[in-house]
Amino acid sequence: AGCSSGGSGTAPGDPANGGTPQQGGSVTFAMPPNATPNWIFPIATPGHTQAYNGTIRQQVFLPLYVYDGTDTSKPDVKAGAAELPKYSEDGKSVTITMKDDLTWANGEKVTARDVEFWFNLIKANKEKWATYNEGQFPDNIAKFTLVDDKTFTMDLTQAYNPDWFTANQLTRMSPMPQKAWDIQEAGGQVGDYDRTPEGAKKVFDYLIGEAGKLSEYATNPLWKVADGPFTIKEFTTTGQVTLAKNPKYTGEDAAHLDTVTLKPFTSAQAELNVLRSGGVDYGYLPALALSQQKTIESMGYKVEPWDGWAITYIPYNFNNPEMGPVFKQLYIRQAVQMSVDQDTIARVIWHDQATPGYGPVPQVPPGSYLGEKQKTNPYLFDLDKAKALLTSHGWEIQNGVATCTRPGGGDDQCGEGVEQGTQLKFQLLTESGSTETDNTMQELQSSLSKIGIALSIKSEPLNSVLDHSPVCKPEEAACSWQLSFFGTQGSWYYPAYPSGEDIFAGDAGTNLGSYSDPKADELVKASTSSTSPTAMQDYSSYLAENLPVIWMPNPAYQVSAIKKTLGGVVQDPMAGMTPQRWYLVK
Amino acid sequence: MTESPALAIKDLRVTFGDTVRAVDGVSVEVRPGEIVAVVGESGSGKSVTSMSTLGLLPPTAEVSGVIQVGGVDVTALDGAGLRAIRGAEVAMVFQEPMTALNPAFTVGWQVAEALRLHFADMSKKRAYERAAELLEMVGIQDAKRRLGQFPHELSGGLRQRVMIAMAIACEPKVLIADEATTALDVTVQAEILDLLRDLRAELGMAILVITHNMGVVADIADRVVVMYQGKVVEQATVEDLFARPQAEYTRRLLTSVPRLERGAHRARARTALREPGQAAAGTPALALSDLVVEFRGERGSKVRAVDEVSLTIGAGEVVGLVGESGSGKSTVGRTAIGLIKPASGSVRLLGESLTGAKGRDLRRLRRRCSIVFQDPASSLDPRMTVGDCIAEPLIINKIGDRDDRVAALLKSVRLDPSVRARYPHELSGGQRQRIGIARAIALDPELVIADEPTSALDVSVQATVLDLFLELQDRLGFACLFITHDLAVVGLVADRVAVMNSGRLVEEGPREEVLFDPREDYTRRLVASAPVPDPAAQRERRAQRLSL
Amino acid sequence: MVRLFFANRLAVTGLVLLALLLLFCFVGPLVHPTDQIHTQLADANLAPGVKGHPLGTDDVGRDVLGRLMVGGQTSLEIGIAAGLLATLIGTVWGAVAGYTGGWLDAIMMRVVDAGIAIPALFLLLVSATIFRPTVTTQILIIGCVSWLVPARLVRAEALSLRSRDFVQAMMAMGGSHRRAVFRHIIPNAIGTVVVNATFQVADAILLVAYVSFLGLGVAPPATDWGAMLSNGISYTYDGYWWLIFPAGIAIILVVSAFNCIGDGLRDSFEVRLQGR
Amino acid sequence: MTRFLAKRIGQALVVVALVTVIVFLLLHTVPGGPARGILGPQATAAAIAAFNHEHGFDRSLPEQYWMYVSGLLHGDLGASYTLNQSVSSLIEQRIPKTLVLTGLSTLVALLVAIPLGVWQGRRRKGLTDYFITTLVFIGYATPVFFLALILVIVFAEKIPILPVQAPQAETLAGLFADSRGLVLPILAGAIASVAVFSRYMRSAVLDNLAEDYVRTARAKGASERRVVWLHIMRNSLTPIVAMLGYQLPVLFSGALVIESVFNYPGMGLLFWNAAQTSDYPILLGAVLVIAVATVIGSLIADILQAFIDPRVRGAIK
Ligand SMILES: Nc1ncnc2c1ncn2[C@@H]1O[C@H](COP(=O)(O)OP(=O)(O)OP(=O)(O)O)[C@@H](O)[C@H]1O
Ligand SMILES: Nc1ncnc2c1ncn2[C@@H]1O[C@H](COP(=O)(O)OP(=O)(O)OP(=O)(O)O)[C@@H](O)[C@H]1O
Ligand SMILES: [Mg+2]
Ligand SMILES: [Mg+2]
Repeated sequence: AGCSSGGSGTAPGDPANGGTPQQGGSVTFAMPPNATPNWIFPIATPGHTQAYNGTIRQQVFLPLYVYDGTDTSKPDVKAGAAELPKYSEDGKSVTITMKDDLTWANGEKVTARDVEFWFNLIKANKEKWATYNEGQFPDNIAKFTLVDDKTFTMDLTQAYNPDWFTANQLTRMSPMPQKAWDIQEAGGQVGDYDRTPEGAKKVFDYLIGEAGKLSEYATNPLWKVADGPFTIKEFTTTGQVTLAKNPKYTGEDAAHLDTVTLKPFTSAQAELNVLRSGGVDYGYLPALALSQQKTIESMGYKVEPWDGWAITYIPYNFNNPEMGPVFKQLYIRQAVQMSVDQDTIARVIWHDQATPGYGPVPQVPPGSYLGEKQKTNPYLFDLDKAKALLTSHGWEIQNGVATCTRPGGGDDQCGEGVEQGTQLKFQLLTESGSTETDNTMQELQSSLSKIGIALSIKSEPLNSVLDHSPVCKPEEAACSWQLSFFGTQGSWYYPAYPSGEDIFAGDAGTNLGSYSDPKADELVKASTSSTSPTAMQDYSSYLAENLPVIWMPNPAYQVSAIKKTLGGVVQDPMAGMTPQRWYLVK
Repeated sequence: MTESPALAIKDLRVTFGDTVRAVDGVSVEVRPGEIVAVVGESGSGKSVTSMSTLGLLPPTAEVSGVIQVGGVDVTALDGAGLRAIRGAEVAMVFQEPMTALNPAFTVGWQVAEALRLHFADMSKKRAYERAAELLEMVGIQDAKRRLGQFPHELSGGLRQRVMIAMAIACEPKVLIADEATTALDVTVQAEILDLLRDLRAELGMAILVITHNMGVVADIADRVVVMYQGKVVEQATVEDLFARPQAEYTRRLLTSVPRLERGAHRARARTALREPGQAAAGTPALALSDLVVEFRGERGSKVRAVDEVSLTIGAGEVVGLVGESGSGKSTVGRTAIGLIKPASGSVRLLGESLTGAKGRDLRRLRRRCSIVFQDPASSLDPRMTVGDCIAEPLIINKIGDRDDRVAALLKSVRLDPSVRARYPHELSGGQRQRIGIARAIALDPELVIADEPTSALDVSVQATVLDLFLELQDRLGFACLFITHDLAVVGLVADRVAVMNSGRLVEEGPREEVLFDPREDYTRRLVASAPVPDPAAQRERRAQRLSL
Repeated sequence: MVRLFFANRLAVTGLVLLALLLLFCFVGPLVHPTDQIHTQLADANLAPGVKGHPLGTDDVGRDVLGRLMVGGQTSLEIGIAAGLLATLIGTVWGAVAGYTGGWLDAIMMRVVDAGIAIPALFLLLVSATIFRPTVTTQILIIGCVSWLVPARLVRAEALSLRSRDFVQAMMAMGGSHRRAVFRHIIPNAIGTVVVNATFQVADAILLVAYVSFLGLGVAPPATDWGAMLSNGISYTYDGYWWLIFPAGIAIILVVSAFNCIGDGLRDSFEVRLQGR
Repeated sequence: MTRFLAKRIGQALVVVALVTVIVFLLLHTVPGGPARGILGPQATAAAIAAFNHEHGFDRSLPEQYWMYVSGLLHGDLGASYTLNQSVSSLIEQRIPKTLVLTGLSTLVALLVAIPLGVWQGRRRKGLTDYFITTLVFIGYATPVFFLALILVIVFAEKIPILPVQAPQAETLAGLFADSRGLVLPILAGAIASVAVFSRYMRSAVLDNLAEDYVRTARAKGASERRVVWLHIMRNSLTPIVAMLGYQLPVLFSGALVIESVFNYPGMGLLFWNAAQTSDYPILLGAVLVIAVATVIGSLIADILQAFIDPRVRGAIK
């Protein structure tokens, strides 16, 4: 399996590359279908959070911190705008110093005031911010204080785990050129308007208005005030973006290449056709074209999987009036999990481009967050054992379907809330449009049928699946869904710190199946707020055993095909890119 | 007569499948400058013979024998050779003009095409000018406007003349005119015959005329060929034939010829019922008052086809409608039964107003009437067998016992019941026409609108059909609007006669009065133009008419 | 006409072909029983002949021959029923509109316009979220989105047919409009109708594939030829021809069978062209 | 004619209005609304509520429709939820591309199919007729995406004579400058249409061969060629014209596959992606465009039909 080598980067001068790095040159990068970039402003509003928006933006306007998923334990300082943060002992305040050498394109230094500008706009307009989560940033900042030109301090409302706070909150911050952008209307004067909430609203509205003019991204003078290694040279309405080396960049991470073109494709097939004709330098193979690896390689490409910092799973709807009580039985979930032949699915159906996942923390690259239990699959594929679990709890297989014959809460009974005669017939909503997913679901259906669980599958476009499997109360009509899969591209991509407060906490917004377990809640909380280094591992192990969802193999982010002449590429599992470090070799 | 024949057919045999021997050993010769008439029973193979001269028979036909045009054997020719002959050497006027014109092109275009096909260097403009001249030659007034019209906008007679114009366009050596004047009123017919004579005189054209009208034969033919059941039973000069018919069939034919003379009217058992005075007493079968019918012409202009026509047909009365070709007779007929909406005026059918009738009422009313269309080919659904076509009114009215009834109807129009399984395109023109008649009388209607019902029938069959018609009329007492060009037939069947000219009803009155004592000029001309089936007498009449 | 139809060698070939296909799909599984319920990942993508699979196995290890039979049942049922349904509705609708003319024609044709204007794709997507896919709902949905074309076609023919004398003649005999439409207009437009019907069946079978791709298809493990084909096509570069050709050929065979039958039908109506 | 046009334009407006109402209603029968699709699985309930409020989804249906229509009347098609552009500018960019692609492929299809159909009609029941029929059906039964793939493999990889992508230029001039790139997409689009058109043509030619006027034309000495290509052809175009009128809207949504395989973002793809991402303003805008195209197409078809068949002319005057 090529999955264990996630982020197999090659450092400059890597002898394995053969040849010497060059300055200059241009590279074409293929974006996946429907990834059309449409935003460069450092504050994204809803609908503008496509992955490539972030990638492009952080080349132009440096965020405070950037993580490189190959090491999720600390930020990649070189790529950000600030030095490492300093947390107070009690974990209730953080002090940050901006890098000394960075300047905006208009010659102004990048200062703490620029961060304050960003912060003020967010604070006054948090409802319009796509990544706003109630209780989190900026709600958890009690006070923002400028210490000096380059330094500021933030007081937090409670103690937080520093790793979590840096990775999941501070990464959202991004200095913005206050001296150029603090304007209330077109042609207006620059001022300190952001310091009053009304002023901040006006400034925000003006800037967002400008950000809505996609066709002007390459020409609007506002966006020329960049501090990153690249500037926007071309930004077409169909989504083709060309980044050009920023000659005024003053940091230590200057770009090697002259231009990088991010090219949109209408379909994976179209991309593959172009790739096969050598039309892109950095592209990808659709999973089903993996057998072409040899051909592609012979054409001067390296084929490398790009693992995702994600997990893939099928939530149980614990609030479903019919099957909820069944799902609540751990032994049932265990039986189901033991029927998922993850290894074979990953190998045969995903052609080795997926990694079996056993718990809530991404399995690769293996880091310090993986719990011991999750590392070693606690529920090995074993249909006999799975079936035995059912029969030993009072289920009898009638006409191929397990039927509860011994209701009750005892050890050998079906369990609390499961009525006599209940049949194990599950309905699964799944995402359409992918052969791999279709086949995975059929495999699941097939193996579940062998232990007496009848699974009926309905596939719908991704959006419908999401619409049809909301968080719900048992009495609501919308709660009729039982199982739901939306993970063809991975179900959940984590920030650098893979804590589960958004998906597995009892009150979490995206806890679709309303999983609720007091111990799990406690562990989730600890992972974000305690400073204990084992908090994540404990959480990981517990959920791997408690099965809030069906764990499924996690597909790679993509399988890349990279020209052999292109060096310096790091395939960041968090789907970020650092094109400033790419270079061509002779 | 030593000149080599322009057209020579020797021992022609044509069969369709194993059963139909359409032509059985026919030999005919036409010399340059000679006009030969072919007469004969309907279905005797006249049209098939003529079509075989140009190789136009459907592939189902098996042809043997020799056909020579100007000494060249046509049957041996390939496509290109045939094409060179078609139109230029031998031209043909087809029997049924309605379907013979391409519906998608203007008549001007179609005539011009005939010219340009053989005169490669003729300019388009010149071709259209010539086309207009040709249309005028065949007696079409307003030829320039007609050039721009489509076939469906023309009356039957106009279409037929367009066909003639097309045929003579290239001044062919041989002209075959298959029932070329059936849809023409007698005045126009006389003009056309004059035209043919001129063509013969000027160009030495050899002309083969196929017709049922013995008057026409007497008028124009030098020689006559009589066909019967696929064979030639007699050939003679026109004088000989009329004076001394040899074959049994010829004799029968000549005795059946209707003549336009006083007292020719068939006596009917219940004539008393229909004395003019009494007819008015009952509800009239058809009452048209101030009928106006307009068609849309070019650029929204309106053409009045029927102009304030008022006409009443009493119950059981037969009214003959005669008049110029294109004068609106067919339009009156169609309007009477509600197929065309009048622009103004009213139609009362069997005592009920047609103008207001809708849906079920209209259908009920229509079931008591029936219509025979002028063009039998287009009024039969090409995808239904003859049997089904005739059975259709029976089915509509849910009358059982159809098989027997269909057989009886076929027999009454002198058709073999075996034709019921054939499709309309497998019949001769006259046979198709008889299907139309059989269909119209299937329901014992109270009113029959008959638009040229016997134009394609040879006189012997025509006599049978007219007998049948009158017999039925006696028995059932239906009223009838009888549209025809054949004044002799009108004289035979009509109680009253109405005459139309350019959309107007110019004269109307009892038969004897209109036919033998006409008030109007037009009527007088009409009567004078009617050819009589006697060569000597006809020559005299012609001289008289020309001096008129 | 029936006689004519059977005298037509092409038509009989079509009928025989269709009968064979039906036999293959509905009786075949009795002769060649396979497990189409369970996946067999260990045996995925076996080449034909290996391990007793005459046509190999698909990407989750099911016997392709058996799958062809099962898939054919769905395809044939939906294709034929939906194709005929669409042809039926469309023909009658178009004939009535064209024959009647006037405001009724205007209204009926504007309904068709509106129907065509709403992309079928969109309707399918919406219905995907409303209905659970069964063979019956599929037939109805596909039938309901595809009758618009024949309606337009037949209407165009009817428009010129209605002015023909034989229709007029029948009207003059007091025949009902119904008779005019069904006995004269439609039989005389039969060429167009039949050609369209063959396309409708093909379309329906292909549409089912499309529909499965959208997620409206019959739920797995059921399948159909179109879905098999579109799935197999992803393996073009791998050379797994047995995932592409059997389904592809099967589709072409049904389409051709219908075409032959259609041509035969057409010929038996087109009595005038015999011998040509 | 003017009256006819006026009447038809009135009807067309009704159709367009009807279509927007239907689509509007259909969109609102989809439970949940677009918010989840737009904001993604990670969106919070509050964000969804805010989205729904901002775009009026918390209002009554008639109110929403009215908002949409009044926008329309001011020429405002709204702004895409996901593409950060106005719907009208998106449509403006995409329509020419799609028109070029579909227009040309229809043209090519017609140019091939009409002669083919006529030719087959004449040589009915010959070996070649059967052979071509089979080919045509294989062409038709092959899904477009497979066909496109084969074309790419053959003409861009095995015999690399044509580019694998359609022209990527944003302007029409740019598209035509790279006209070689248009070949494969047009071919892929044309093949299925060739099948359809040629079958109808063949059938109609058969119908007309049996008519009497054919005999007349032959009797005039017209060559077989002329009889077929002029006389019969004109009368056989009815179904093709009827198809064409309907083709216009279908082309818009039908070009989807070709657009996606040849990396040629046009209307089809715009619509398809919008349907997938629940981008309602684009959906509605695209449907509007398609509806307009439909009524125009159907109008043109009717006029064309009257042009080729004088017997129907009465119906449109
Ligand atoms: N559909 C039509 N559109 C335009 N003009 C028409 C139409 N039908 C008939 N006419 C015209 O109306 C006039 C009368 O036609 P009609 O068929 O009634 O003549 P008719 O008296 O029956 O002649 P014929 O004896 O030659 O059959 C003709 O000038 C004809 O050109
Ligand atoms: N295509 C055909 N298939 C079968 N039989 C045919 C076909 N065409 C003509 N016939 C038959 O051939 C015979 C001769 O037909 P033809 O048309 O020559 O008659 P005709 O002498 O012109 O009669 P009419 O005076 O009625 O026009 C008829 O019995 C007719 O039924
Ligand atoms: Mg004849
Ligand atoms: Mg007339």
